[in-house]
Amino acid sequence: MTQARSAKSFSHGVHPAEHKQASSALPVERMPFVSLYTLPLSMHLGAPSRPVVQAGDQVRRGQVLAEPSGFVSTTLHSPATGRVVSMDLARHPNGQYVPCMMIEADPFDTQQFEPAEPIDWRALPIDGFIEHVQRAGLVGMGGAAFPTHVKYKLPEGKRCQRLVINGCECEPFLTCDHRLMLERPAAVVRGAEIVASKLGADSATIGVELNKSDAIAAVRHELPADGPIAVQPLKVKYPQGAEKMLIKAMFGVEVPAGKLPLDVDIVVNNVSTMAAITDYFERGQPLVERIVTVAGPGVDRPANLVVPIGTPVREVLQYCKINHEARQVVMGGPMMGMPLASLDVPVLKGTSGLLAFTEAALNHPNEYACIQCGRCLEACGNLLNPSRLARLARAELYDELHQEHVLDCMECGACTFACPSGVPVVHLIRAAKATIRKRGSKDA
Amino acid sequence: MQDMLWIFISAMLINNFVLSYFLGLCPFFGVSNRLSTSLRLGVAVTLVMIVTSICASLLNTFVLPYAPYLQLISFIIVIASTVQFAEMIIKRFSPALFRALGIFLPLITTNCAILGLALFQTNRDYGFLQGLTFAVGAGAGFTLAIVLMASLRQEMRLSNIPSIVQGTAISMILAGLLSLAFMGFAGMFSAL
Amino acid sequence: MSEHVEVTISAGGKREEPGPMRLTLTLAIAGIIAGAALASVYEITRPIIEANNQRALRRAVLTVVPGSEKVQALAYRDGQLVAIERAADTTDPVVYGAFSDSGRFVGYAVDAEGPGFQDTIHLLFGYDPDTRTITGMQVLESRETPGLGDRIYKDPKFVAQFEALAVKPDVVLVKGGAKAGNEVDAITGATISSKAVVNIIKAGNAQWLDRLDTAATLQLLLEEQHTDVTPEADK
Amino acid sequence: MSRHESRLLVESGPFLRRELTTPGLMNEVTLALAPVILAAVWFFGIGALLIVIASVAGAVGTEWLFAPSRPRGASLRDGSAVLTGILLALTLPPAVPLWMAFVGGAVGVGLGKTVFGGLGQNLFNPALVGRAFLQAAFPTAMTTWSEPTGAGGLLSIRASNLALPLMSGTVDAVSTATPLGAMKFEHAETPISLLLRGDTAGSLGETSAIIIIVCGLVLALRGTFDWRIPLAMLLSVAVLAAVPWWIKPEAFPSPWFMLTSGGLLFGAVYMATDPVTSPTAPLGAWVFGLGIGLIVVLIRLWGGLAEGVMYAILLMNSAAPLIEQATQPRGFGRGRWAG
Amino acid sequence: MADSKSSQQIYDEFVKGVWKENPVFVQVLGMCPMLAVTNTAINALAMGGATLFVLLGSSVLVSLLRRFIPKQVRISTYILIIATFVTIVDFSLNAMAPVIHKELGAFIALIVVNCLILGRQEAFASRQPVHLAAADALGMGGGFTIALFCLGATREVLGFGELFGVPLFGEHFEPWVIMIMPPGGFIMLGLILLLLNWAQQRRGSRAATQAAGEQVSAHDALPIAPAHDSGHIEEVV
Repeated sequence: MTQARSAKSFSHGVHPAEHKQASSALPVERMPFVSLYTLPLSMHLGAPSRPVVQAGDQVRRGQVLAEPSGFVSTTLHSPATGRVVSMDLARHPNGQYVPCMMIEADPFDTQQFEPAEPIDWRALPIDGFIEHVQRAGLVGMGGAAFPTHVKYKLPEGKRCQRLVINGCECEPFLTCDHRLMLERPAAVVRGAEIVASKLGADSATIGVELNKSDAIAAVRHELPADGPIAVQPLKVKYPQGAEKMLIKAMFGVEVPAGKLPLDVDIVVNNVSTMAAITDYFERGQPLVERIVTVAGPGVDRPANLVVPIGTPVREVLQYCKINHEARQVVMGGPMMGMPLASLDVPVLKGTSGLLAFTEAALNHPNEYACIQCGRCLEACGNLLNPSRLARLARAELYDELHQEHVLDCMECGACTFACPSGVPVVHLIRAAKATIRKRGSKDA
Repeated sequence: MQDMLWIFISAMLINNFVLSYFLGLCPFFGVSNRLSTSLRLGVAVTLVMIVTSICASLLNTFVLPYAPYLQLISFIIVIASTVQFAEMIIKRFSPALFRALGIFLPLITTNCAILGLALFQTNRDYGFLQGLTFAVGAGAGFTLAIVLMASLRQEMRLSNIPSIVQGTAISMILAGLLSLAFMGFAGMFSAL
Repeated sequence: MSEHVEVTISAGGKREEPGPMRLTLTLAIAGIIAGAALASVYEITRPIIEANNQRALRRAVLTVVPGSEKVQALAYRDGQLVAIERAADTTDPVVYGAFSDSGRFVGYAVDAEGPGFQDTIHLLFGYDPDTRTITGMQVLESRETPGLGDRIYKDPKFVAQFEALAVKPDVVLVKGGAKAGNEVDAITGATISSKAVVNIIKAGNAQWLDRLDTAATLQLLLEEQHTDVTPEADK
Repeated sequence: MSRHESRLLVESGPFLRRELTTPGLMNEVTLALAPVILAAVWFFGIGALLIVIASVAGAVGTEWLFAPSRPRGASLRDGSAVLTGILLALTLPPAVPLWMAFVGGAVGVGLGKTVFGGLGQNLFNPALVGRAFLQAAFPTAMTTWSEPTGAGGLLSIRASNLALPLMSGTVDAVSTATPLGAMKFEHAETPISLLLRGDTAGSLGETSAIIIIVCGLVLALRGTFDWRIPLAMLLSVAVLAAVPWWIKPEAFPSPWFMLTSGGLLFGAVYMATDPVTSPTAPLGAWVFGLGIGLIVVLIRLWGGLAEGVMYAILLMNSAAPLIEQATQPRGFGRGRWAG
Repeated sequence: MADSKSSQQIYDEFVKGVWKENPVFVQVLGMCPMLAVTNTAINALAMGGATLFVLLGSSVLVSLLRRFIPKQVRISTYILIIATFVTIVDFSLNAMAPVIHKELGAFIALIVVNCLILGRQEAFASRQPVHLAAADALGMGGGFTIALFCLGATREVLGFGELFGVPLFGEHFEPWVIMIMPPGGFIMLGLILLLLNWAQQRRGSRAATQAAGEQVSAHDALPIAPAHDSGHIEEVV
């Protein structure tokens, strides 16, 4: 009760049904290794990685397969011990065919990871630390998959005052971060300690929504006494997991439009990323696997699975017993996730969930005319007027869309969720943004 | 005073020049595509109306009693030169305003609201102050109507107007609805 | 200026660039011709228009002052009513005197206007200083709502109320049936228009009654002076 | 497994939607009108129901004939035409000829909505467009009010209701003053208790203040409409009416009377809250409601009409795009006001 | 030959104004008088006639004087000419038909600023010989009058239940008062324009289907045609 009162939040937003109870109580289990892994060279934002092995090479689990091809790029490691079968175009979850590396797992290998000596991160200079993070192949694991080390490169004159650890997991259905905080709270806290200390942050705050009170308790238990790390309970609201909303919720500070959290001296990381940092610096384990929540009415056995990166979605779903009612598979959360056109696509570093929906659960609303009821306005955390933007988008008035800050939209989908008329608001906005960007680049 | 208040309210709302007297329809339909330009036009029309009203008062007192047949011609000449003069003055003292108003000023010459103002003022035997009040009210009413119209039309770009209604037809109907709404002002301050 | 014109012409040697002199001349000629045309049309039409106006006025006065046959415009000047030929000729307030065929004074007709429901209502009402009553009312100009407000002149029952309406105490508008001699019953659904008519008459009374009552002593003088303005054609 | 593939549905997210739908909202309002219709029948007899039916028929028929939706009549599913018809009927006097109610419904939907492209595209409240059209077209019929018949006359139908199409109603309709008319022209203030109960002459829907208040509260609590608009409207009327009343109580009606008489409550709850024709942003809703209240007070106290709610709402409808533009949300990270 | 050609030209100019380029329905000019004085058919006709007279008079005069009016002052001269004719109409109407003159009020004087009239001088009369200018003025003025009459008659029939003051529907008809009031003017003109749009689109789509249909039938007829032709040739031979 007291927690609820002290809990903070941002303004506007929506409250979708949580649907988390199906998997939130299920301990994380390890998915068995499969025979073939597909690893796109670009599963992060930025330049694709450059391969350093060739078809036919034997690789070990955790071995570097591809090096970063620039600063905004990262390393790719083999998720399993085996052989590089080929390098070819294969289907990415976004529907495009992209260069991928196929790894055939060695069926006779134990696939055990040999822990290495811990790295003395305290002795590292900041540049060395950043290089290590890049070598670990870390990306933001909340979904956007932005290379983590880039966030740590503070521009001249900037400093990171506060480190924010994002444990909101505001998307319905997803429970991977919840389970992680519950089962490995120490790893999260130690990761936060490492990053906060290397960035010279005054404080590190872990923001967790109140629907995960057990996780809050578990993490609190691990906090070192009078350290700079704290846990901040937050009200349950979508899209609180969005960086800027989280900062607003926790500190009441608005990151100026078009700017980054760093402009208000804040760095935001996901809890999973923190655990991965710990794994790397303490055991030498790069990012080769992650926890994925498999849920939805289309699977009979929901689970929180540790899945090697590159595992085909089909294998994961089969493991969780996808049923015949399933009509739609979404990678990520139900609000911002990506619908899959094929199951022959791999789990990526940013894949937090695989959700299978049945016909019955799919809420296909009839589309009616927008009646400008303003419900999307009250949903929009970015304080835009989505109904107006959508209507402007339909009328193809791009200059005005630009003036009304359509590019500020983070496409969280709260507007579409809230719309009683079933208008695909965020879809229209997304298309308009793409057109404006295209026109902008043409002009330039 | 009561009289003045009614003249003002009547010219602006009850008998709005555009919505009730059908004066100044050309700019009302022609220049109400954008909000900013319509506001500027409204201000320009109001200014010209004020000057015209003053000139008409002077003409009515000193010239027309002797040559009533020159009424129309003298009003037209006054309006044309007022517009020309206003153009020169604005250009001289506020180039920014001139750039903003520039293209609209010549248009005002053929705006029947201005000539209508002078004629009505004459027909009703308004004195100098009454005429001035009338002009300010009429100008404010014109501005109000054209600004509302522009904002409504701007909003209409977001609607799927059926093709057979598009163009002048929908503008007419819109003006009709606006005129209907303005009927609510009838009798305001008239029978206190 | 004229030198400049010559230079232009000799230099160019062509008709295409007329100088300001020619422009002014053209406009001046056009203006003179237009003025002349207008003046002559005005002179031709003026008597007819004036006759029309007089006839309309006379008709209205005769309606609001029963029993009258002739009309005389009177200007109020220095506390006296002075006979004038046309109302437009003076800046003094004007009232109309109505006389019987034999030249006997019958009453006054007062021109008054004021705000109505929609626009200005312009009306004429008759006043008999002897009985101190209003003898009739006619709306000359109004834009009242058809079907409702226009009943101030279309509803004979309403108009009839002004045929013998006491002015002391002041005229009042009532609803649900007039009882006293100074009461006017409002038209159902057109209360504002009815009220406007009463207000206009009250304002006219306030402006004229005292003047007319004191000027009534001049009646004899008037009768002598009085000239009939009825156009010949109408007799 | 391949069975999944062939049937995989790829559509744009989000994949969760709120339960609320637009027809649901329309139906909620329609349902909330049922008590008002019942009250109208109670006070004015079964003729009231006929008026509602005629008006709905006009509205629905026009929507079916002229709405640009394909297939024909598809737009009827959103429930807005029925709502428009009912709303219009409830603003009509009890003695109005049925054919006029039909014409009003048709004009409201035709000129008020379909010419602009149908639901969501209109700029003026369709029901009020129909009402204002009737008021301007048939001023006499629209200002002929009759006393409530009470429970005894439940089966009564007024003769003028049954006038032949395009013909005027019989003259037997005895007109009586509405509370606002009595206030304006005779300065007689109807007791509040009567206004609350609804035993007064007036439009079908504007009789019982209590019923409308209760229905409005239910709708507001359910979040069916933006509660700010009616609240702002009522607040501004109360405050603006209180000032002259406080200064000169013998010349001006009390704020209580202003709030409970005429169509103010009905307009505040059912008309001004039409989302299409009101601003979307919360600040805009406040401005919109305050503006309506201001015009209502102006017209009622100093205008030529006894009641001004309809015109006030229509006028603010016309100003809604301006308000909307001025009260756009500021944008996250864009300072106090939109930059 | 030349004569018939020029009479054809005159006819074309006339028809153009009356129908094809009707100043009101097609060009949307002269809205102010169009709406202000069309509450009855007779007012509409009077206004149309007055406008027609002014247009005809100024067009003929401008066309006659077109060689003598310098370009720089032509607009002022036109306005002067128009204003003169308008004043003449104003006075004459006042003398001859005071009732109608009172109904039309200031709108007679406002013919001066009817953009239709100045527009015709600038666009046509100042460049064409007198007979064409006159035909154009008659056409445009006629078209304007017709449009005014349509609107005026519709509004009078609906708003009063009368046409030219003659009751049409018996005494129990309930007039639609709105039609003779300002909102009715706007709405009625809007509806007429809507109807014209509809008719035009209708015709357009019918023409399109017809064209398509003709193509199809031409295709169908193709195999038959040669046989037919050959038979014909034989006969000739």
